[in-house]
Amino acid sequence: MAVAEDRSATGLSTFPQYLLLNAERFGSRVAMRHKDFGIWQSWSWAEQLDQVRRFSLGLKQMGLKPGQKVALIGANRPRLYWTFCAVQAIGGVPVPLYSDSVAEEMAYVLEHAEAVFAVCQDQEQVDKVLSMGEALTHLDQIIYDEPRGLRDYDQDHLHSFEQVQAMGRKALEDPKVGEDWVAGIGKGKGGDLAVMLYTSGTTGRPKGVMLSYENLVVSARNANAFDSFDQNEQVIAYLPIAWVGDHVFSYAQAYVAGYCVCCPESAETTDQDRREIAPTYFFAPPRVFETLLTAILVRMEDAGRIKRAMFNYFMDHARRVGERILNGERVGVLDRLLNWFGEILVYGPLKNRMGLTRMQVGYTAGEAIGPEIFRFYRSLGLNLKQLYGQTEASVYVTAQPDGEIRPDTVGRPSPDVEIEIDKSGEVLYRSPGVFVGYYKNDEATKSTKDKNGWVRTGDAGFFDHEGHLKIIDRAKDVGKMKDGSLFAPKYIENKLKFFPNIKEVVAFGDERDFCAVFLNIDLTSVGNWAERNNISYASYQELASHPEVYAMMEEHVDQVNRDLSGEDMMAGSQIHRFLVLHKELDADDGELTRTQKVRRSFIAERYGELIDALYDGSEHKFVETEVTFEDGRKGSISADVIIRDAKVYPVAEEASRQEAAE
Amino acid sequence: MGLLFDIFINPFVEMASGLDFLLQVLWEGFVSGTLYALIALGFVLIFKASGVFNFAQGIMVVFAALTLVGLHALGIPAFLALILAVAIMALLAVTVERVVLRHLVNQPDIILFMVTIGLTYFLIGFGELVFGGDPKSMITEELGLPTGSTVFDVFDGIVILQHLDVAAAVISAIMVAGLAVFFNKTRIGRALRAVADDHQAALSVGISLNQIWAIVWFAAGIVALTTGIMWGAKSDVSFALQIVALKALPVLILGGFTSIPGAIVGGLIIGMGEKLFEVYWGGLLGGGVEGWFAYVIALIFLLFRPQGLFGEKIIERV
Amino acid sequence: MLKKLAIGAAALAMLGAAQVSTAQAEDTIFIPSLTYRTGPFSGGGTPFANGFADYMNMLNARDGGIGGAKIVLEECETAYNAQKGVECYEATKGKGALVYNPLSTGITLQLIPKAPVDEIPVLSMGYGLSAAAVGEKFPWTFTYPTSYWSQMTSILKYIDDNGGLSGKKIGFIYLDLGYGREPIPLLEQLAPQMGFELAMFPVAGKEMQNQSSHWLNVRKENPDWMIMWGWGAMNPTAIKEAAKIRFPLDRFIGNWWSGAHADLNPVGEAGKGYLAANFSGIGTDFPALQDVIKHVIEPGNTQTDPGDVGNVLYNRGLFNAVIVAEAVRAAQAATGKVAVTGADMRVGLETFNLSEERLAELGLAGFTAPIQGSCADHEGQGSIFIQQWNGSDWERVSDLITPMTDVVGPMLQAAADQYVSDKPDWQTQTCG
Amino acid sequence: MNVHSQAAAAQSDDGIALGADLLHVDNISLSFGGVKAIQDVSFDIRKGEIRAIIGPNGAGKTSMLNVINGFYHPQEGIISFKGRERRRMRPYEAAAQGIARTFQNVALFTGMTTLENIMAGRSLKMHRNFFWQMLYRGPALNEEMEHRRVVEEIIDFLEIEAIRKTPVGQLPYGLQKRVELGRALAMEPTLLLLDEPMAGMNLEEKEDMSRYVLDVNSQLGTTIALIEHDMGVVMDLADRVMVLDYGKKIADGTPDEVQANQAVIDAYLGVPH
Amino acid sequence: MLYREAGQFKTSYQADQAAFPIFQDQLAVWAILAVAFIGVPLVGNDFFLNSIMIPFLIFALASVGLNILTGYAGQLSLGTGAFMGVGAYACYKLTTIFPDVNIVIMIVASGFFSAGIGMIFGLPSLRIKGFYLVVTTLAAQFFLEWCFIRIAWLYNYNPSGAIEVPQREAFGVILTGASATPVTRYLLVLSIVVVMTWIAFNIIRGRIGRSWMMIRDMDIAAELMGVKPLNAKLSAFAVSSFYCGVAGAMMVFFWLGAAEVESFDVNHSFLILFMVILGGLGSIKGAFMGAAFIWILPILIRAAPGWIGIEVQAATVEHLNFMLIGGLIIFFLIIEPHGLARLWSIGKQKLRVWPFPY
Repeated sequence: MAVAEDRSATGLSTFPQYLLLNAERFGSRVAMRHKDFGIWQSWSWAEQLDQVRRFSLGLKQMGLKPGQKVALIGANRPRLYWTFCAVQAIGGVPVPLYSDSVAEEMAYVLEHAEAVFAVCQDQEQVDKVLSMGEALTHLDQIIYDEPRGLRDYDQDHLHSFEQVQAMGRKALEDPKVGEDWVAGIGKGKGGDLAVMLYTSGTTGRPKGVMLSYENLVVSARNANAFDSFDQNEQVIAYLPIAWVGDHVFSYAQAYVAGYCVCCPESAETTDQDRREIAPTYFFAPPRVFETLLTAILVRMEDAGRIKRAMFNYFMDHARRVGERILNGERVGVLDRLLNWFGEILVYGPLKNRMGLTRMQVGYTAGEAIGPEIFRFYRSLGLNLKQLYGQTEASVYVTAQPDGEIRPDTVGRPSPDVEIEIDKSGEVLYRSPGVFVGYYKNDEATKSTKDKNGWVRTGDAGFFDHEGHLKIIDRAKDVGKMKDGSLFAPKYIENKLKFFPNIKEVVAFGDERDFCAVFLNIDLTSVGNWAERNNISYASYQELASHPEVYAMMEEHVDQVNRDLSGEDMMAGSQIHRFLVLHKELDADDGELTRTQKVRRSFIAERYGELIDALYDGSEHKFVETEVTFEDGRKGSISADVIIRDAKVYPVAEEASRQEAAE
Repeated sequence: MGLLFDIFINPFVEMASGLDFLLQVLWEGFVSGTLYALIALGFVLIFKASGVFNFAQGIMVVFAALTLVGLHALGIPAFLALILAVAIMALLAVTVERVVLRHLVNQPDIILFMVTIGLTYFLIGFGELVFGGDPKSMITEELGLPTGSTVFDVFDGIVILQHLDVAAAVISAIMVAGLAVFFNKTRIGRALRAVADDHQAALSVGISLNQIWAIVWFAAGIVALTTGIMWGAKSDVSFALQIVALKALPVLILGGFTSIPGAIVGGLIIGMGEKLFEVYWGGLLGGGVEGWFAYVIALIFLLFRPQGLFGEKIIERV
Repeated sequence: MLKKLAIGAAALAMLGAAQVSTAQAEDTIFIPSLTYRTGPFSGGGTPFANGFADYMNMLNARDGGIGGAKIVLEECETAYNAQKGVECYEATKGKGALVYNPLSTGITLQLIPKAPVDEIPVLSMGYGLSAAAVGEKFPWTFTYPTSYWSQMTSILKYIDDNGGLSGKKIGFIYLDLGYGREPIPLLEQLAPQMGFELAMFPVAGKEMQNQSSHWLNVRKENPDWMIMWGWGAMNPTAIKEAAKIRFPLDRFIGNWWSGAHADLNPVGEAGKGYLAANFSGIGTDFPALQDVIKHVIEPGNTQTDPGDVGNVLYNRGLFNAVIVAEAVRAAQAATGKVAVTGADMRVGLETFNLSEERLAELGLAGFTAPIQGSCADHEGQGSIFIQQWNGSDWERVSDLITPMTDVVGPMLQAAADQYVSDKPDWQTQTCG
Repeated sequence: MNVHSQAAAAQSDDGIALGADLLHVDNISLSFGGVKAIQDVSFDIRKGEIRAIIGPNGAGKTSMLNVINGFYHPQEGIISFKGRERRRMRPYEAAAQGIARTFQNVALFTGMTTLENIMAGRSLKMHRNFFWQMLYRGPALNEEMEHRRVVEEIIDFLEIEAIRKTPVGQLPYGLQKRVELGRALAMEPTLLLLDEPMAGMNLEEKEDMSRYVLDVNSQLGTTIALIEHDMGVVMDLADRVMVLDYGKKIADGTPDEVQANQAVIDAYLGVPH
Repeated sequence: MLYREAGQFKTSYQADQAAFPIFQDQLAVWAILAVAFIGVPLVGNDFFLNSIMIPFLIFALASVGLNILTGYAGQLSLGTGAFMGVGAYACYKLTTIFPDVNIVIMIVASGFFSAGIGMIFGLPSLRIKGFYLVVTTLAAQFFLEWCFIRIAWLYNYNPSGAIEVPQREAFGVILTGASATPVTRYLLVLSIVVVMTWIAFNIIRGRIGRSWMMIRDMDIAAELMGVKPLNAKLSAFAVSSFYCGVAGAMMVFFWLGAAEVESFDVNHSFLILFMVILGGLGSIKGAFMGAAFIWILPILIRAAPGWIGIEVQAATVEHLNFMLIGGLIIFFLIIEPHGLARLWSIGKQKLRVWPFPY
C-alpha cells in the first residue's frame, strides 16, 4: 500500500485513496455494519477494502471503463456503499438514484446519465429497470444484491453481486491485477468527477449535479474538523443514498474520518436499529424529529397520572434550564440538582428510547424546524444544531457552531464558505464545495453559478445582528409590501404553523398595506382541546368559528407578532388581520398540491371575497364555497366568516430583542 | 412359587373360608366408598359447573363440621346449629365467588386449582383461629343420628352393621337423589348442566355465571357439611380430616370429573377395592398399602380408559 | 426481586445479630419452648405447652424464677413439623437457650446431632430416640423419665401380670412414622423371648382417621391384646373402631401419648375400659398445681382453659417444666452461677435427683416415680403406671411398673453403638 | 449456506425426478366410530407441483391431510411416499421423511417467540447430545448458531424481521399464518401440506401469502399440497385440483377441468345427493 | 429507567441469544452472585443461613426441577416431594455404602436414581394429560412414601426409621453432619444450585428445552415437527426428577441433618408446586422468586410481631400466617396469574420503556 504511505491523511484526494489509507490505519476497526439476519453484520476497513477491491475488479472484468457511469438503485446497504468506491476506484462515476421513484423517472435519469451499469438492491428495482427495456439505450449490465425472487430470471446481462465479486477474486489471482488496481487509485486526482447526484427540483426534469472529489473531500474534511469527528463516530445511514446529505455523511465524511456507518435492517426497524446502535452523530430532517416528539407525547398521554406529572414537571424544568446547561451557562445548584434527577428519571430514559444517548452532535436541515421542537431536544441535553446546505455546495453552506445555537437561524457560514446576500434578498455563496456543473445542462449551470464561482441558492435570507444567517423563504416567493418592506409569506406561515393548533396558513401582503392571514385549525389538536374543555361541536366549521377558538388563534397571532417585532427585517410584516377559514384546505378542491403544499394563487382566486374583506376592514363576511366530497360529489357550504384584528407591536430596540431571544 | 400362591390363591381361599368376614370387609368398603363418593361429589359439582378443580373441598368438610360443632358448643341447639352451618356455607360460597372466582374468569385450570389451594390455607388458618386446633367430637346424638349397632349371624359368623354407617349410606343416597332431582327438574339445575357444556347457553337461561358459581359452591358446601358430619361421627372432627380429601382424586379419575354417577360408582369401587386389597393382600407388602392403592387402581384404569368410567371418548382434532 | 431479596436478607441478618447481643442479661434464664398449638396434632400439643408454660410462669410469680434468675420463656410454633422445628431451633439458639424440649420425635432426631456442636442439651421427655438413654454415647440428650423401649417393657409386664403373655397374640397398632416404629425392634426381640406372637398394624399419617381396614385386619388376626403407639386424631379413631369391632377395650393399652383427655373426650362413653400408660399424675390434687392455679390461672396470666388444668397432657407439660427447673437448680448448685449456660445445664441434667423427698418439697408427692440422673443413665429409672378411662375421666389402675432394665439395657447400648458408628466426632465424646 | 442451496440438496436426496409421483394414496378409507370421514379415495401428488384439495365443509379435506402425515390411521388403503409404502406411521416419522404442514386454525407454540417457533421447525435437523446441550457450549452452541442462521434466512424470506422476538400469541392472525409457514419451511420438507393457508385473511394478505406459496414452490422446489376455500386462489395457484365431497373423490384434474365438472358444480351449489 | 439499552447491539447470534443480553442485567447478575458468595457468608448468622438461605436455595432448585416438568414441558406433577425423597435416600445409601467418595459427587449421583424413578412414573404421561396426570404423580408420591417406610434397607434398618446424615469431609473440611459450619454448607448448596441453574437454563434454551415447550404449547404440532413425545416427555421427567433428587439429597445432607418420610410428604409436593406457580410457570427466575416468597415470607411474618414489639401468641401468629399466605396466594394469582416472574418482567419492561407506558 505504497500510496497510503506516501501521503498524509490530509493530502489524499479521492475516496478510494482514503479507503486504502483507512484499511491501513484502522484495519481492524469496524467500517460498516448492517443489521441483517437478525444481527449486526460487521466489516472492518480491511474487509471493506477487500469487498470493494473484488467488486471493483469484477466490474472492470465486465468491461466498465473510466468515466462511464454506474447507477445505484436501492436502500442503504453496505454493498451499494461499496459500489460507490468500487466504481470510483476504476475511474467510473457512480450515480445514485432515488429507489422510490417510479420506472419512468428512473428511466429518464438512467438515460440522461448514460449509465452503462446498474447496481440494484433487489428484485423490485431490477424489475423496474427491466421494465424499461429498450428505452435504456446505454444500459448494458444489471447487478443485483439480494437474489431473492431473481432465481428464475434468465437475462444474460443480469448478475449477482457475488458473481461479480467472484470475477474480481479470480482476476486477483494474478498479483499484478491487484497492484495495478492500487496504482490506478493512486492516479486519482481531486478534480476528477466523483459522483453525480440528481436533484429533483421543483420544476422540470431532474438535474445531474456533478461533484468532484475535491468538492466532497474538502467539504467532508472541513465538516469533520468543525464538529471534531474522528474514527470513533457511529452513524446510522437511513436517508436515501441519492441525496447529497447521505452521500456526504455516510460516505464522504465516513471515509475521510474513518468512522463507522451502520445500515438498518429495514425501513420499519429503523427506530429500533437506531436505538441499538446509538449513533454519536445523527442527522435528520425536521419531520423525523417532529415524528419522534409526537410519538413521545402521544405515549406520555397514555401514561399514568403520576408518571405524567413527573414527566411534565421535569420537562418544564428542562425548558427552563436544560438548554442553558447545554450551552455551558451558569445555572443554580438547585436547578442543577433537579436537572440531575431529571436526567435519571426523564431525560436519560427519553434519550435512551430515542437511541440518542450517545449523540454528540445532531443536525437538522432541509426546512425550518419548529422552535418548540428544536428547544425540546436541546433542553434534554442533546446537542442538536441546524445547518443550511445544498447539493450544489456539497451540503455545507452554513452551520451552527457549538454554543451559538438559535432555533430560528441556520448559523454562521461553514469553513471556507463565503456568503453574500444580493439586493433582492437572495443568498449567494462561494466555497470549495461548489459543484462542477449540471450534467449536460450548461444553461442551467450558467444561471446558477456565475463565472466567479458564486452560486445562487434560490432562497431569500438575511444575517441577524450576530452574524447568523436566517432563511425566510424561496427567493421567488418573497415580495414587497406597499411600504417597501420585505414580505416573506412562508416565513410568517411557518411561524404560525409551528403552533400545533394551526394546520395551514395562507399569508397575504405582497403589494398590500399590511399582512393578513387565513388560518386552518388542526382538527385533531383543537378537537382534543375542545373535548377537554367541554366545548361541543358538530363540524369543522362550527369549531372553527367558535369564539374561544378565535381567542386562541388571536393569542397565537399575537405571539407571532411579538416575535416579528423583534426582527428588524421582518417587523413590517406583522399580521394585522386574520380569519379562520370555514373549511379545511383540501387537495381534492385543488387548494393544496398533492404533496400538501398551499396553492397560493388558486386560493387567492377562490377566496377573493374573503381577501377583500380582510383588507376592507369588515368584521365578517358571508361566503359560499363549492366543495368536493370524498366520493367525488360536489356540494357547497356557506358560512359567515369572522375577521379579527390583531395587535401590532412597534419595532423593538436592540436590548429588548436580547431578552426575547432568551 | 410360594409368592404366586400367596398372591393368586391364598387370598381367595381366605375369602371363601370366612364369608362373614368377607361380607364385613365389603360392607366397610361400601361405607368408606360412600364417604369417598360424597367428597368426590363435592368436587364434581364444582368442576362440572365451573371447571374449577376445587382442592378446598377437603377443608370445607372440616370447616363445615367444625362450624356445626362449634356453634353447638356455644349452646345453640343442634338443629338450629345445623341451619346456621348451612347458612355459613352459603356465605362462604358467595364470598368465594365474589372475592376470588369473579376475578379469575377464563384463567387456565391450573391457576384456578392453585387458588383453591390458597383458599385451603386460608380456611385452615381461619378455622384454627376461630375453633382451635383440638379434635372435637361430632354431635352425633344431638343430631338424631343412630349410634348403636346390629349384629347379624351369617355364614357361621357375625357381620356387624353400625347404625351410623347405615345412616351414612342412606343419607348419601338421599343426597345423590336430591342432587339428581335438582339437576334434572329445576330451572337452575338445568342451567348448571348447560353451563358445563356452553357458557353462552347458560346465560340465555337467564342466570348469570356468577350466580351459578355461587350456587354450585353452596351445593358443594352442603355436601361438605354432610360429609363432615358423617366422617366426624366415625372418628372425630379435626383438621387432619382434610387429608382424606386426597382420596377423592382417584375416585374422580375413575368416575370422570364431570359425572355424578361416576363419582358414586368410583367411590364404591375405590372404597371396596382398597379394603379388600389391604385386608387380603396388604400383609404381603407389610401393610399400609391403602395409602397408595387407590391411586394405582386409578392409574391402571386410566391407561386403558383415559376419559374415565363415564367420560366420553376423546377424539383429538387438528 | 433477587436484588431486593438480598438487601432484605442482609437487613434481616443484621436484625438477627442485634437480637443476639440484647438477649442474655445478667439474671435471666432463657428457655425456648417448641410448641405445636396448630396443625393436625394441636389437640395434644396445646395442653402440654400450657402446662409447661404455666409452671414456669408460676415459678416466676411465686419464687421470682429459679435461684434468683427470672425465667424468660419463648414459645416457637412448630406445628409438629420437623422443618419448622429446626427453624425454631435456629431462631432461638442464639439467644442463650439452656435446653430444648423438641416435643416431637422428628424434631428430636434433627436436634440430637446439633446438641454437642451448639452445646445445648436436648431433653426429650419420654419420646425421641430411645438409644439416647445411654449417656455415654449421647452426653447431650436426655430422655427422663423413661424411654419408649422401657415403657414398652413396662406395658408388657402389665399384660403379663394380668393374664400372662406367653402364648398370647399381641397386636401392635402404630402411627407409621419414626415415633410409632420406635418400639418395633424391641417387640421383635422380645416376642420369641417371652413367647408371644406379634401382629403389626401400621397406620399411615393420612389414614389416621380412616382406620376401618386396619381394624378389619385386627378382627382377622384376632389378637388377645392390642398395644397402641398413636398420636393425635389417630387415637380416638382407633378406640372407636376397636369398640366397633367389639374388641375388649380393657385389653387395649395405649402408650403415654395415647392416653390423654384430648384423645378420649371425643370417644366418651364408648371408650370405657380403655387402658393407657402414663408417668405423670392426674388431677389437681397436688400443692404445686394448686400454686399454679393460684399464681397463674386465677390471675389470668395464661392461655389455659381452666378446665384443662390437671388433665393428662397438661400435667405432663408441667412435669416437663419441673424437670427443666430442677435441672437448672442442679446446674446452679454445681457451678455456683445464677445465669447458667447450656453446657452447665447438661451438668445439671446429669446430676439432678428428683427423689421422693424432693417431690414432696415441690408439692408433687406421688406425682411420678423418683428420677435420678447420672452421667451414664439419661433415662433416670423412671416408671410408669396404667390408667383406665371410665367413660368420662382417667383413673389410675396400677402401681408404678418398673421397666425391664435388664432386657432394655443391652438393646439400648447396641442401638447407641450403631448410631455413633458413622459419626467420627461422637466416638470420642463421653459423658461427664 | 442458505435456504436455497439446502433445499436443493434436500431435493436431490430422494432421487425422484421432477413430475414423477412423490406420494401415492390408494383406496383410503377412514372412519370415526360410525362416521365415515374418507371413503375409498385414491390420488397422487407429483414432485414439484402444487396440488390443491378442495371441497365443501366436512368433505374430509383436513382428514386427508391428517392421514398423509400420520396423525390419523386409515382403516383401509395404502399410502406410499417417495416410493415407500407405509401403513401405520407416527406423525414424527412422517416429519422425518420430509412431510411438513400448517394448520387450519394456526397451531403455533404460543408461549414462544417467532424466532423460537421457526427454530422449533429445525428440531429434526439438530442432533447435539444432552451433554453439550447442558453446557450450551462447543458443538451445541455451534449447531444452535448454524440453525439460527438458517432460520434468519427464512425470516428474511418471509419478511418478518420486525416480529422476530415477539411472542407469537401477540401477533395478528395473518402474521401468525406466515410464521407457521416459516416453521414448516424450516423443516425443509419435500412435501408441504397447507391447510387453508389463506383462511381468515384480507385480500392483501392473501396476495402476500399466494406469493410466498408460489415462491416456495418455484424457488425452493417444494412440492405443495394445499386445502383452500377461496376458489380464485386455488385456480391461480394449483397445477392440479382434487375435489372431495362427503369423503368421496368427485373430480380430479387441472383447475380448468375441475371447474367445468358438473359434479363439482353441484357439490358447491349444494345439490342434494 | 435503569435500563439504558441504547448502544447495546449484537454482532453475533451468540451474543444475541446470550442468557442476559442486556448489559444492566449482566451487571445485576454478577452483583447478586457477589452478594450471595461473599456478602451473605460474611454477614449472615446461623439462623439466616440455616433457616433462610439454605432451605431457600434448596427449594429453589426443586422448583427449577418442577418448573422444567410443569412450566416448560407442561406436565403437572404432585410427586415432587417423593422424587426429592428418592434423591435423599439414594444419597444416604450411596454414602453409607461408599463412605470415602466425596459427598458432592454422591449428591449429584443420587439425582440419577431420582431421574430413573421419575422416568418410570413419567411413562403414563404418554397417554394421560392434565389433571389426570396429577393422579399418576400422586400415585408415585404415595407409593414412594410407602416404600421409604416399608423398605427398611433404605434407612439401613435404623430403629428410628430415619436417615441420619453421617459426617463427611473433603480436603479437611467437614461438609456434612452437625459439625459442618453453616457457611460451608451454604456455600456448597449455593455452588450446586448456581451450577445446576445455569445448566437448566442452557438445556431450556437449546433443542431439548424447545422440544419440551413444543409439547407443552401444542403437542400435536410438536409431533408433526418431528418431536417424539416419548423422548420429550420422558426427558422432561428425567431432568426434572434429577433436579428434585439433588434438591432432596441436599435438603437432608446440608440442611436437616436427619429426615424421615415426613420430610418428603405430599405437603412438600404442594409447597414446591406453590413456589412454581406463584413464581411463574416457565421461568427459572420465577422458581427463585416463588421459593423466596413461599419460604421466606412466613418466616418474616413469624418474626414480624417480635420486631415491632407486639406480644402475639405463637399459635395465633401461625394461624394468621396460614390465612395470610393463603390470602396472598389468591391475591397474587388474581392480579397476575402468570406469577411473580411475569410481574417482574412487566416491571422490567416498564423500566425499559420508561417513561413511556409501553
